[in-house]
Amino acid sequence: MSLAIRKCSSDLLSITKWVVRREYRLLSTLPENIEPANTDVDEKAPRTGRRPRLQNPVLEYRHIYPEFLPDPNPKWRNSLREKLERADMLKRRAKIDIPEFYVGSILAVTVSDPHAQGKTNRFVGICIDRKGCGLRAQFILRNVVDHQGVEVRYDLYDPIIQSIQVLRLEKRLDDELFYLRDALPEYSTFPFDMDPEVLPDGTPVPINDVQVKLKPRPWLERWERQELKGVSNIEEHLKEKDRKRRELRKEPWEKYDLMKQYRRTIPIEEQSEIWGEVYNQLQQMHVSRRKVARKRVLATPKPQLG
Amino acid sequence: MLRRLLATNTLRGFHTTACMNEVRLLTRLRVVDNSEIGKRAMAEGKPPKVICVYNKQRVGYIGDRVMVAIKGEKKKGILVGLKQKQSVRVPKFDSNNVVLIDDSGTPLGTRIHVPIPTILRTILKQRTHAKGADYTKLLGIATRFV
Amino acid sequence: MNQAEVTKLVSKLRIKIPPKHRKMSSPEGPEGRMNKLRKTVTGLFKYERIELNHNRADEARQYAERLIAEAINHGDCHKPTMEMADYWLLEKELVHKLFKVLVPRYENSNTAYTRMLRAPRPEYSYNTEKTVLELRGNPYPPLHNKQANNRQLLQNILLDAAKYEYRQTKYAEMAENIGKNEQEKPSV
Amino acid sequence: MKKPVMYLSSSLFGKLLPRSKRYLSTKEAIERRSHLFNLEKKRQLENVGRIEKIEVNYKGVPKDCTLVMNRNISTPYDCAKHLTQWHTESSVLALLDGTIHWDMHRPLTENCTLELQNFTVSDPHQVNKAFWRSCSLVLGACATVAFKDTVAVKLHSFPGPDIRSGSFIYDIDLPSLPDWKPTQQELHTLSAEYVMLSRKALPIERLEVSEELALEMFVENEHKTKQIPSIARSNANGKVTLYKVDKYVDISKGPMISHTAQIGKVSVTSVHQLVGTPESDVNQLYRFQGVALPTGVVLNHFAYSILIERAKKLNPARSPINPFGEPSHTTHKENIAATA
Repeated sequence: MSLAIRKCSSDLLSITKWVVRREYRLLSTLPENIEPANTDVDEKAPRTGRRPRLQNPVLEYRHIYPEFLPDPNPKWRNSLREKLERADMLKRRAKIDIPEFYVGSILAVTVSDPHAQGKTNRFVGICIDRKGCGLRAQFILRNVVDHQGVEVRYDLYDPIIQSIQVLRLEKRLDDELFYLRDALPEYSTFPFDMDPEVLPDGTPVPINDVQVKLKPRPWLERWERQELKGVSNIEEHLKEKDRKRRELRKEPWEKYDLMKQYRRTIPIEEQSEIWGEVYNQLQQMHVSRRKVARKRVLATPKPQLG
Repeated sequence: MLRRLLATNTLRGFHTTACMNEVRLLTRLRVVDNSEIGKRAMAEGKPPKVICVYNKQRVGYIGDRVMVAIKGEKKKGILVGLKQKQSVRVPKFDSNNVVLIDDSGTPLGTRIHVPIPTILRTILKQRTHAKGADYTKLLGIATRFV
Repeated sequence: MNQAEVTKLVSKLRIKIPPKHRKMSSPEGPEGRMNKLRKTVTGLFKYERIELNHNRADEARQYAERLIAEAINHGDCHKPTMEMADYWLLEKELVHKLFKVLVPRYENSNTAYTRMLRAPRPEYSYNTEKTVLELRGNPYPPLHNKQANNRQLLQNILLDAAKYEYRQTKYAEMAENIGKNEQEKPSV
Repeated sequence: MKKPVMYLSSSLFGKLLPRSKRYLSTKEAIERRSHLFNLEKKRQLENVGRIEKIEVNYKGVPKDCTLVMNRNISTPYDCAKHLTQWHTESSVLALLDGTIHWDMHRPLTENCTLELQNFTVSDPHQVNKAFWRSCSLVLGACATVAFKDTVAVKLHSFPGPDIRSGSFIYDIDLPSLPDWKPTQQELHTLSAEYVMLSRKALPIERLEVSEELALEMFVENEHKTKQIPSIARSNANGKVTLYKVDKYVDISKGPMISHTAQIGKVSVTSVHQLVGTPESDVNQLYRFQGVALPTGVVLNHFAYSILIERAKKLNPARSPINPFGEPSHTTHKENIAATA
């Protein structure tokens, strides 16, 4: 019972915090330090002598909604199933707001939980991985609660999910943050009563270039071989043997393997077809959600006044 | 050099796959309640070892009863958090947590200082029978659920 | 089910892509494979038509197509593409050929950039399939015979004559049958 | 011009022939003919005298070029040798100045433009005719070699090529076999003989000789000796054109293909009897028939079997010994009945 009361009070607190909009950024750099979201695309546009082929702006949706793209493995391709799945995903998106988020963003997920006392369960954490495609898209949240690291995996289109809220929208330097498991706990500690930070409209998603410190070995994986950008002290923990092994295991030719890249991606032509199919509905949903959000921002101060 | 390395790898003298982190015989656990024996064992750096998992698979899953060897004694405990990969919406912990109980299901400590998964409520209720041990007492000493 | 990679955008190749790469047995492993393919791609860009074993040709073809597609998409001022061309083309004057000759050649094409044809297998040779791999629009005479429908070819003349004769016999038979029927009718 | 010929032939007569009875076995006759052919060819080459140069403008793949060749010595085949192996192997006929079809092994006489034609040129009419004609020629050679020494084989003639008839033919006189009907096995043997001949990739050589020498060469073959004067008369310069494959020499107007390996899939399909009119001096001839495709032509076995079935029927070409009677199937049957 005491637990329930505490929870209620924390909810109240969070509402007041929402109003006050305190900056709550322990680890990230300041939001002014905004970098262009997609340096790769941006830099090639102005400089080229030969004009690159006109790229469809719709294609930029691939960063926001990567799960709409099918698995590139031809073994599992099935155009009909993909189409049906996309329709189902849009239906689900019409029901609840699945916001734009990236690996490194901090989310709060509320699910209806038959085991919990209040029949709902809220978990806050940093998204350390996004995987899967279609209706099977998943993401993993990680947090440290009472000095105990906890990770929860959610299906993005799980009907049990009541709401997904982005508390802080940002990217990290790496595509997966599994190294947080071996990092010092403060790097993955986030308070449950954290208040959401609102980015002004039109700003690109900031990249948080914080570099975490790893705990001494043993580690869960051989992080030194993975060319991680978001880890600062990896060299401290290595022995000469590890460095040698790392040199031997390097695969510098891998980035030139054009077909490997090709087999992992969905080509432009297929993507434009897919995005053309879902673009209108996604756009409508986005616009209507924004309107509602603005109204709420205007409406929320009232209880405090009254 | 690289060739030699590859050769050793293909011989498969050792595992190269990631481990499953299962709780089975002789796994070290972390006691997360404030029972005297548990606290001392953890403080001395001698965490308890599993000597029996009470289920058919002999691999401990969440809510399973285990017997542990702790400070030269045999104690029973309940697994309240696992490192192993969990199904969707079930939390995965960074350590294998155990809460020590006696034969009747009463916890030895009075507080659990880490969060425990909500699914334990249902599991422990199912495992509790009128005549047998009452495991739900464990839920009473929990401080936080995730 | 894995998520598709979204950092890079590639244009669709106009050739059939096998679901998996070929390992192309090499003592140096994957690096050796890439070195082999680099040599082949360089040769293809240099000579524009080469004859080689089928497996290697098919594998190298995919890389050559991708390289040309990248060059067309990004142009010669895009640094990663330049690095890619630098890696794949062992002779550096071919990099200029790629951007100055091949890109204008294929910029507006709707078909694949390369063509692969089966070459005749030399008699009493090992059972290796030989293949001719060429860049489209090369200056050499065409390999495939476009005149298979030329009615003047000897085999076509022979077959046409046989067809004609067969028809004539059939017509004669039909005429005979009609005659017979007419003969029978009055008697009936 | 004539003298050395007379000298040569007379000297040869002394060595090779009993003058009174000019009986020769088939084998001896072939040897003698080829020997005479070679001697005459050598003589003609020596007669060329001072070597003069001509310019040949080559047109075609890989690129147009000018070749400087020897008058009356160099052949289009030599020109092809200057280009690539592919040219030497696949060229069937040479086209001079865009109009004249020239044998690959016939010496060039003056400045000209040269195009090499293979079986896949856009208008292969002349090439096909040359191919069909050469097939008949090789069929004659093949029939000569296939029989045992005890069987006398006297080649008669073959008509002009008619591809639409479905088979190439050679009319042959077998005096010692009055009533021969070949079994399937014998036809197979003939085909095998043909294939062996074509696999040797022998060049088909061409030579123009005087009427007298031609008569000397075909002295034991009364059919040919009878034909030679008229052939010589019909030619403008009074010469007879001879072709040689391996050791077998034959008369034909030409042109012929370059070498026998250009004959690909081939089968000798049937042998039919032709019966002459009472007035003609030959009672009966055998008409050997076959069908062939050029090298490199891929035809599936079903289509080829249709061609074979068709080639088995008697070719409707005019019979040389019964020119007014239609050598149709019905007469043929009657003939068989009459002989039986």
